Amino acid sequence: MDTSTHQPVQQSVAERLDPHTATTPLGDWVRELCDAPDGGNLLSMTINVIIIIIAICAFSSLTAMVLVWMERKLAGRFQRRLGPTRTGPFGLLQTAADGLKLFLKEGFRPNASDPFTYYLAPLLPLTGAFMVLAVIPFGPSMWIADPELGLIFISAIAGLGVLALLIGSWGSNNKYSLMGGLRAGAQAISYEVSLILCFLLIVLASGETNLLNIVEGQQGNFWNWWIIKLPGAGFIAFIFFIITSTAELNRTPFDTTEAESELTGGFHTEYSGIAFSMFFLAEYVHMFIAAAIGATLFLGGYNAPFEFLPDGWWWLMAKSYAIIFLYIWFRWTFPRLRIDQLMALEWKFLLPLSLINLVFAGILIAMGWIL
Amino acid sequence: MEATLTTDILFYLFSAAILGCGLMAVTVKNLLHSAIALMGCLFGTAGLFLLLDHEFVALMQILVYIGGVVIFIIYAVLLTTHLGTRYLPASTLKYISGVTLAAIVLGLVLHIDPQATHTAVNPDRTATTIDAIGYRLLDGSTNGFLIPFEVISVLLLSAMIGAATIAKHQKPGATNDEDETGGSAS
Amino acid sequence: MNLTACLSLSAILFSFGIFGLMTRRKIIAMLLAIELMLNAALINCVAFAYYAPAGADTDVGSILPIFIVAITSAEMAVALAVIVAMYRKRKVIDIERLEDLHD
Amino acid sequence: MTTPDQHQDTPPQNRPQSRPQNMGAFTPEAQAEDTCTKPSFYAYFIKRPIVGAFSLLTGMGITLKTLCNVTSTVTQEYPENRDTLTMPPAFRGQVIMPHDEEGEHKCTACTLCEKACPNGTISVLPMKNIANKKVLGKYIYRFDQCTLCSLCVEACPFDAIRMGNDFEHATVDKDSLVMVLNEKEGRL
Repeated sequence: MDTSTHQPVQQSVAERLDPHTATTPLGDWVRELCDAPDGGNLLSMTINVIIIIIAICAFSSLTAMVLVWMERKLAGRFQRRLGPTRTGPFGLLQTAADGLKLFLKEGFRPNASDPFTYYLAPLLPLTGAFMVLAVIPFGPSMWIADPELGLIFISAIAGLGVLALLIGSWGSNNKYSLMGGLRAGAQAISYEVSLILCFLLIVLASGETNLLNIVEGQQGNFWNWWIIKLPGAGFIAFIFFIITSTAELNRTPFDTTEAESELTGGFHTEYSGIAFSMFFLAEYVHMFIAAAIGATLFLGGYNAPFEFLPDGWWWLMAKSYAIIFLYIWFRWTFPRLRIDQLMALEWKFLLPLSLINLVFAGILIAMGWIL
Repeated sequence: MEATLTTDILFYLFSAAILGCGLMAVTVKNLLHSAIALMGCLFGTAGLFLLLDHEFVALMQILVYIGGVVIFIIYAVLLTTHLGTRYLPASTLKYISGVTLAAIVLGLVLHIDPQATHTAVNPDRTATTIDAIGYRLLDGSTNGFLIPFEVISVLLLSAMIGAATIAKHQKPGATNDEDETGGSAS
Repeated sequence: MNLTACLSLSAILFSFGIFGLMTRRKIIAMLLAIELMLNAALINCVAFAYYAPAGADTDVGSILPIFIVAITSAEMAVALAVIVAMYRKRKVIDIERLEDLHD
Repeated sequence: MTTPDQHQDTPPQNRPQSRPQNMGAFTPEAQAEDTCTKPSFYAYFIKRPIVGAFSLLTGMGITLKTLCNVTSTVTQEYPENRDTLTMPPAFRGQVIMPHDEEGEHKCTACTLCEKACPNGTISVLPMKNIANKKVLGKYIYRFDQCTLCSLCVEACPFDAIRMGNDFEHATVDKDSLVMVLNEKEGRL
């Protein structure tokens, strides 16, 4: 295996956390560009931060564009349609056209709504998405921040996504919005429990909360991934992760929050123009993030499935997009759950089984019965 | 984290955020706005904890306080108020007593606080790792926290069950004696 | 940044909490004020752990907040459940109109 | 949702006997069974997930088959395939009156279609021919009022009119939608 690509991982956590010694290709280049005798000055740090911010913005908008196109195209194919074909080759520019339309639309606020909460809500989901994107290890030397408690950080930030829906739904002063917001709150709080239990299983198995170390612990062939390495428990946890993350993303079959047929769009009923496009963009960035976390925790992150293949960001992308395909597949196959069925699924089924699965995994690890 | 100019600036920024949001949280008329202000205050506190090298507490602050408690509060606000709900002003007497009590407590605490003599950071100190916290929590010896940990677990479970029981919606058909008396008293 | 600054910060926050608790009439707002006071206590815990002298047990600075947070969330869960149940029955969240609770 | 108590109040012999058997969870019996009897641990945690997962996988298999079967696409890219476009036989465009090679039609001006039309789209103006017999003079069809309900075609005893296939009716002139159907180029 090429050891040079894993050079930064050999460093201690303290060294990695130090922005002056963390080696990323771009960071090295910037440091060389404005060479400072003490190994890093304020200018190079500032440039680095600006580059990071631009990179995250560009990456998330590009991801959202690709995902929207992919969803529309796949939705068409699932329903014996063609999907977008007119705008650009294979309709690739459809999302750009839609985005342009949304940006040019009039921003309209209902008269009786509360301006502070109404305008605060669309800003929040993308903020959370950017914060989570910063800690995902994309490649052996491709990450922005690598906190020691990365997994706890992700679960903490992921829990904030629902705030935007609650605030925005209340601020719109619309009964459908409020209903959607209340549903979103109940759903997110409930399913977060199972989601964190899935994370806990990985922490239990790998003994790490640092995402990079979790990924490095799954090096080698594909049977070293936690989904297979923990016989049975890993696969069950992966299925639970997929279910709970679908619920956290408010996607069909758990889209009671939006529920076009009942709530006419739920929390974003009153939003239009650029505010709506913020929600829309964040929804798809969140989808990518959920898939990337699933790939990192269960499918070996950026590790290649076989030892002789080179590791790199392309594997994380491939795995993430496979999970995203699963989400899209779910959406266009399953009907929506009723809200009481949704709650019953979580509290009566997923939560007890997650706990049992956690105990089962603990027994497996204590006995050493892992591959 | 070493005390440098940067940390000083950050500390005062966070302090300003905490105090500003805290003041907003207790004075703003709109209940949801004060919940959002509380959220900002808790975020500032989390940042302060990061400055003070307590990453785990900072993340727990975000995870449990903001992600759990504040969302609960906002949920309760959504359930019990709506836009246009009347603001209930307190009487002047209450304002006076509130300000007086707050001033007395502040004066007392600020009188005691400067007597804390040890203000220098121990140069050998290391940040508490999550492993150390876990081992201490499950340590059964006199130095450990096993019994409080178990007690708090039971408390959380019972609180959860109790909350679910209290908030359980009474079916319209179901007759409950307490329901009847409670209804007549109001 | 030193210990006195941290303690003063938490003291001011605590007094804000007391002010809010006295002057608010909606129960949820009072809970919010209590939350502020607990937050001030948390700041104290962490600050004392950070500025502890050599040889002190600094892990407690991370463990005590765990208990505080757990107790707070338990309290909040029960209190908000009571509020919601009460609102459902009486359509009131004003503390001054609930003075007949002692009957 | 109905409460289980209501179902228990109803004696079983009062229920209609002709209910379809395979209504599943929608029958009151099934719902009462669903909510009243507590499912056993085996039924809830072992049997139901397996059966449920199997049915979900079946559904996903069907959609995946559709996804992979590229030829099953029913979308037609319209302006490109305009030359080869064939409408399905049941398509209802505007009402047309077929003429044979000599420009003759079967209409006898009986005005049954005019009476059948719910919103006065059709006006049949008869006239007398040389033998003093009533024949069709003008068959006026106001397409701008037509809902394409096809009642006139069903009312016609002579198969004189039918629904055509033409669907490109966009126009800027509303008057052009009032047509005289029995006109054929060069005749009348």
